[in-house]
Amino acid sequence: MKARVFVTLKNGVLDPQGKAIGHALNGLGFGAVGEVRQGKVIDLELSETNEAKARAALNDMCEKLLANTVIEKYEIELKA
Amino acid sequence: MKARVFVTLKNGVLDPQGKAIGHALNGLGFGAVGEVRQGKVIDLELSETNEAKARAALNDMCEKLLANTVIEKYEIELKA
Amino acid sequence: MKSAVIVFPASNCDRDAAVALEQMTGRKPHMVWHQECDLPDVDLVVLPGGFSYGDYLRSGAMAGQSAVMRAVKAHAKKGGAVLGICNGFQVLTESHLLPGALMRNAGLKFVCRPVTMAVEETQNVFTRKYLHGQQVTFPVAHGDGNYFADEETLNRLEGEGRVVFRYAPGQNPNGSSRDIAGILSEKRNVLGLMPHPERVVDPLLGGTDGRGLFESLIETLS
Amino acid sequence: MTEITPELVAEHGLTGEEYGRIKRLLNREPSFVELGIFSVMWSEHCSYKSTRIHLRKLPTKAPWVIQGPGENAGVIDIGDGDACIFKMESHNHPSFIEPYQGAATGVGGIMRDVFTMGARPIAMMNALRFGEPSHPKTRHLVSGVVSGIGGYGNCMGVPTVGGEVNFHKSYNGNILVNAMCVGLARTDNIFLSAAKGAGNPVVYIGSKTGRDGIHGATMASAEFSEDSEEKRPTVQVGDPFTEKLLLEACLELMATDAIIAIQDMGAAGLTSSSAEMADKGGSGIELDLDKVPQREAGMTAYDMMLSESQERMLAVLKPGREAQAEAIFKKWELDFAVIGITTDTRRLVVKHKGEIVADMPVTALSDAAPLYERPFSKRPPATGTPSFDASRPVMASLKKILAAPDMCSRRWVWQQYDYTVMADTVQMPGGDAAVVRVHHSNKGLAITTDVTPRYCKADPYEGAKQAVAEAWRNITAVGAMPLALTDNLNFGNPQKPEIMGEIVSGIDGIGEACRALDFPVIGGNCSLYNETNGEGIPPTPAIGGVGLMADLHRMATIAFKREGDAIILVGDTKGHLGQSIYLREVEGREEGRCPPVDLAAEKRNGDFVRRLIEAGRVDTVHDLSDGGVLVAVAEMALAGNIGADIGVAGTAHSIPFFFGEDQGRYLLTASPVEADRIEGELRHAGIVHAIIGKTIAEKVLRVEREGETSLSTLRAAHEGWFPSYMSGEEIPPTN
Ligand SMILES: Nc1ncnc2c1ncn2[C@@H]1O[C@H](COP(=O)(O)OP(=O)(O)O)[C@@H](O)[C@H]1O
Ligand SMILES: [Mg+2]
Repeated sequence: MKARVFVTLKNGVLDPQGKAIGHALNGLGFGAVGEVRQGKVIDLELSETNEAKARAALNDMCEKLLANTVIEKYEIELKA
Repeated sequence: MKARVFVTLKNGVLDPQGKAIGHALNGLGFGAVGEVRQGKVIDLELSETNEAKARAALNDMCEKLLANTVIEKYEIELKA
Repeated sequence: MKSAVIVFPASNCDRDAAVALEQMTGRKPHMVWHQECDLPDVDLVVLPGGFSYGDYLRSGAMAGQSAVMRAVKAHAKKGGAVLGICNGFQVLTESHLLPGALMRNAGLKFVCRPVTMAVEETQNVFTRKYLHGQQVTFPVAHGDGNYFADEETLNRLEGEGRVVFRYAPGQNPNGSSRDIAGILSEKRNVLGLMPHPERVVDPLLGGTDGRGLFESLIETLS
Repeated sequence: MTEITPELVAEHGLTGEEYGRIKRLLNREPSFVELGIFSVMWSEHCSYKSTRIHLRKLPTKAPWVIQGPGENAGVIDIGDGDACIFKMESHNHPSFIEPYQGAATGVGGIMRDVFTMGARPIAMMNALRFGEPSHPKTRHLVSGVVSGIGGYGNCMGVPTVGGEVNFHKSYNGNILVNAMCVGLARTDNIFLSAAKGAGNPVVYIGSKTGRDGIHGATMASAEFSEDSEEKRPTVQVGDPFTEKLLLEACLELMATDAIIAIQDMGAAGLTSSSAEMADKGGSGIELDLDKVPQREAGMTAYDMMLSESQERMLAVLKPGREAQAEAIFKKWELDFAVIGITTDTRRLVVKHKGEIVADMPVTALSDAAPLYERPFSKRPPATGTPSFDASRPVMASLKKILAAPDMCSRRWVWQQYDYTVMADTVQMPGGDAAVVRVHHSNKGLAITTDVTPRYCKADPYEGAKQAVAEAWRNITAVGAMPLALTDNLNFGNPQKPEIMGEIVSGIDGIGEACRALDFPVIGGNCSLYNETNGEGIPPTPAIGGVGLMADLHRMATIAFKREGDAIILVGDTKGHLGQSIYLREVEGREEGRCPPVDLAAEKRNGDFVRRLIEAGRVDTVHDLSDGGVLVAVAEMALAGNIGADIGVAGTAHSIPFFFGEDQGRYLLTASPVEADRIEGELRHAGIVHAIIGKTIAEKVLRVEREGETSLSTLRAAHEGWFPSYMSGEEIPPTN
C-alpha cells in the first residue's frame, strides 16, 4: 500500500518560507497570488495491506516522528 | 481559488531526507515501511477564478520558481 | 564534576564540547554513543551542536528518538543536569524535555556570527557565576534557531524565571519569540540554548564569555 | 550487444582517431561498457590530455613536500609529526545548472579527496565567480551556491573560513565554483591510492550506487531509449549526513592497519577509482558488479561503471581484514561490500551477471591515454598606461569603490558558513588569510585563495604570476610562512589556439612565481571548456595557498588596534592604474597593462614584514591588492573601528598614489618609536617605503587636501551592497 502524509504548520504559526515564496511570486509578476504556505509531503510504501491498520500505524508515525505537534498538523492519504 | 502544488524529486534522484526518514521509522519499530520520499507541498490562494488560466499560471510558477526541473518534478491540484 | 557528551550520528560539536569541558574541569568527559541505553555515572550530560541525522525531516527530531535519550530523560528526572547547545537544544525540545520548538530562522538562512545576550537568571546551576543582567557574547551558528511557543507557554517561562539568556535588543539572529536564546526546564536542571558557550572559553578564539557557564556548573556539581 | 557506431563514439566525446587507438590497444572493437570506460578515462577531466605536458613544468618539490601532484591531494610536513593535506577543485558546470546541489556536491567531493588520504578536514575555502549583478540569473546563482556550500560544509562540521567572490559579465553564462579543503593528518599515517599486490580484497564503502550523473553525452544512445530521461539526472544530490558518517568511519578504519590503498569515487566513480588504483599499484583489478550496493533495480554494468553517485569510496584491504572493516562500517550504518580482488594481470576486468563485460589493460586507460600538444598562439598582452581624470574627488571615489560588488564586504556570504565550528578558527573571514589552529598545539595554518581575473585577461602570464604572488603575500601578511599551493586552472576551450595560449602562459606564469617564491605546487585541478556561445571565460587560474605559523601569539590582523600609531607603507608605489579597480569602477574602463610583479622585490618585502610579525614587533598588517592604498587603509580602519589621518607620500598625484595597484606592498602600523626603528631597517634593506600617516581617536578617515569621511559612512557603503542586492533574492534554497 502507498501512503502520502502531509505535514504543515498549524494555523497561527508563522510561515516565513511560505511568505517568501508569495513575495517572490508577486515579484515575478504573479499578482493574483494571495497567501502561500509551505509544508512537507512524505510518500511511503507500506507492506501492510489492511487499510485500518495502515492508517493506525501512520497516525502513530506522525505523532512519534513525522510531525512536531507543537507547531505542525498532519493529514494522511492512503492509496491502494 | 485554492491550489496545492507538490514538488518532489524525480525518480532516480537520490533523496537523502526520505532515506533517513525511512531508516528512522524502521528504527522505531515500523518494520512495514519500505521506500520513503520527501517533497514539498505549497498551498496557494489565487484570486484567479478561471480554472484553465489558474492552471496555466501555476504551471508557469512551477517552471520559473517553485521547482528546479533538473532534479524535481511537480504536480498541481486545484480546489475551487 | 563528571560529565558525558552524547554523540549522535553527525553531531559535530562533540569534540568542541569535550575540549571545553576538559579545559575547564581538568577531566575528560565520557563520550556516549547514541545507541547506548545507559549513561555512565555523571553529574552533567551535554547534548552537543551539530546536524544529528543531517537535521533531515526536522532538526533534532530523529535524535530525540534515539535509545540514549531515554537514559538522558531518566537522568533529568532524577534532577541531573542536562545542557543542550544548538542542535542539543533542538533535541531537547523534540524530546519534550523543554517546551516549544525551534523553527527555521526568520531570515531563512543559516547564520554564523557573535551575538550579545543578557543573562537574565542566575538562580540555577548553569549561570550562577554570571551577574544578573550581565551582557555576554557567544557565537551562533544555526539554520533553525527561531524559538517558538504559544503565548501561554511564553508567559509561563517568563513568569517562572526560566528565560536564562535573551538576545540583546537588535541582536536577535533568528526571529525567536521574545528574543529568547536559552531556557530552563521547570525543575531548572535542564538548559537549552542556541549560542555556543563552548566556542568562547579560549581568548585566542575571540573571547572567554562562555567560561562562566562551565564555572557555574563546576561550582555546583563538584 | 550494442553496436558501436561512429555516432555513438562521437556521443562519448571520442574522436575517430582516438577510437582507432582504442581498437589498436584492445586488438578488437570495444564493448559498450569498455567504450564508456574509455570515454571517461580519456576525457579531459580525467586524463588532462591537453594540459599534462605543460603541467610538468611546474615546480612541485621542496624539502617539506611529502606528496606532490598525482595523488588525491598534496601533502606537506608541518613539523612535530603533523602533515597538512589539501586540494582545490571546481564544480562549475553542475553549479550553473543546479546551484545548491552543484556547489554542495563540489564541497563533498573535495572533502573526500582530502580525507581519503587520512586527514581530518579542518578548513574549507571557496572561490566564486559570478556574472554581472544585473544579469537575471546572477542573484539566484549566488543564493544557491552560497547556501549549497554552507549546507554541506556546515553539516560536516568543518569551518568554511575564507574565499573570494567576483562578479563580471564574462561569467554570465559560466560561473566558477572552486572549493578547497585543508586537512590534518600524521606524517606516519598517510594513505595513498596504489593498490599494490595481488589477491587483496577490493571493498566498496559508503552510499549505494544510483544512476546519478551518468555521462551526459550518452543520454541519447539507443540502449537508453527505453528509460525516460528523468531516470538520468546529470546533477547529483549531495547527502552530507552520509558523508559525515563516511568521514568518521574512514578515519576509524585508518586507525587500524587494515588498508593497503584507498581512493574516493569522484568523477567517473567506480571506473576511475579502480583503474587509477590498479595503475598506481602496478596491479590489476577484477570487479564483480553484482556485489555493488545498488539504489535502483535494473542497473546495467554501464550504469554502475559510470555512475557518479556521491559519498562512496573504494579501498583495498589486507586479506582477512574484511570483517574488521565491515564492523566499523556497520556501526556507522554505511554500505560495505567486497566487490573484487586485486590481480597480477595488469588488467581491469569487470564482470556482471556471470559475464565479462570489460577486460582491458590498465595502462590503456592511463599511460596510453592520448596526450596532446595542442597548437597555441599567444595574443599580445594589453599594454599602455591609461589616462585618468585628475579632477575627480578622491573621497567620493573611495566610497564608490568600497560599495562596488567586487570590493564590498562579503559578510552576507560568510555569515552563512559556520566558520567557528571545531573551535580552532583564530582568524575568521574578513582578513588577508584565514588562520586555523593545529588542534592541541600553538601553531597555525594560514589559508588563502587568490586570482585577479581582470589581470589574467589583460596578460595571462603576468596575471597568473600575480595570483601566486598575492596568495603568498596574503599568507605573509598574517605572519605565516607560505609553504605550498594547489591550483585550479579555469579556462575556455583548449582546442582554440588562443585559449591554449592562455593556458600555456598561465602555467608558465605560475611556475615562474612558484620558483622565485619557493612556493611549490602540490596539487591542482583543470577545468577547461568553460564557454558559452563560443565565448570563453577570462583565464582564471585560482591559487589556494597554505602557510605555517609557528606561534599563534605572533600573528597580525588587518584591524587598527591603537590610536597614535604610525602607518607605514612598505614597497614601491609607482601609481599603476592599468587594469585597476579604480579605472573600472570609477572611470568605467578596463584598460592598460596589468601591474607587473617583481618577484625579487615581492620576496624581499614579504620576508621583511613576516620577520617583524614573528618578532612580535608588529601586529597590524594588510597587504595591498585590489583598490590600492586608500581602500586598504579604509578596511583597516573599519575592522578596528579606529580612524586614520593620511596623506600622499612624495610628490605623486593623489589618484594614482591612493588607487594604484602596484604589487609587493604592505601597510603596517607601529608606535612612532618602533616605526622609526623599522624605517631605519627598511632603508638599510633597500626597501622603498614611506610613513603615510597615523591612526587617530576620531572615527573618521581624513586625507590631506581631500577631506574626511566618517567611518560610519564608509561602513554603510562597504557593508550595504551585498545584503541590499540579495534582498531581491527569490527564496533561499535548502536541502
Ligand atoms: N566566498 C567567500 N567565503 C568566505 N569568505 C570570503 C569569501 N569571499 C571573500 N571572503 C573573505 O573576505 C575577505 C576579503 O576577500 P578578498 O578581497 O578576496 O581578500 P584579499 O584581497 O585579501 O585576497 C577575505 O578574508 C576572504 O577570505
Ligand atoms: Mg589581502
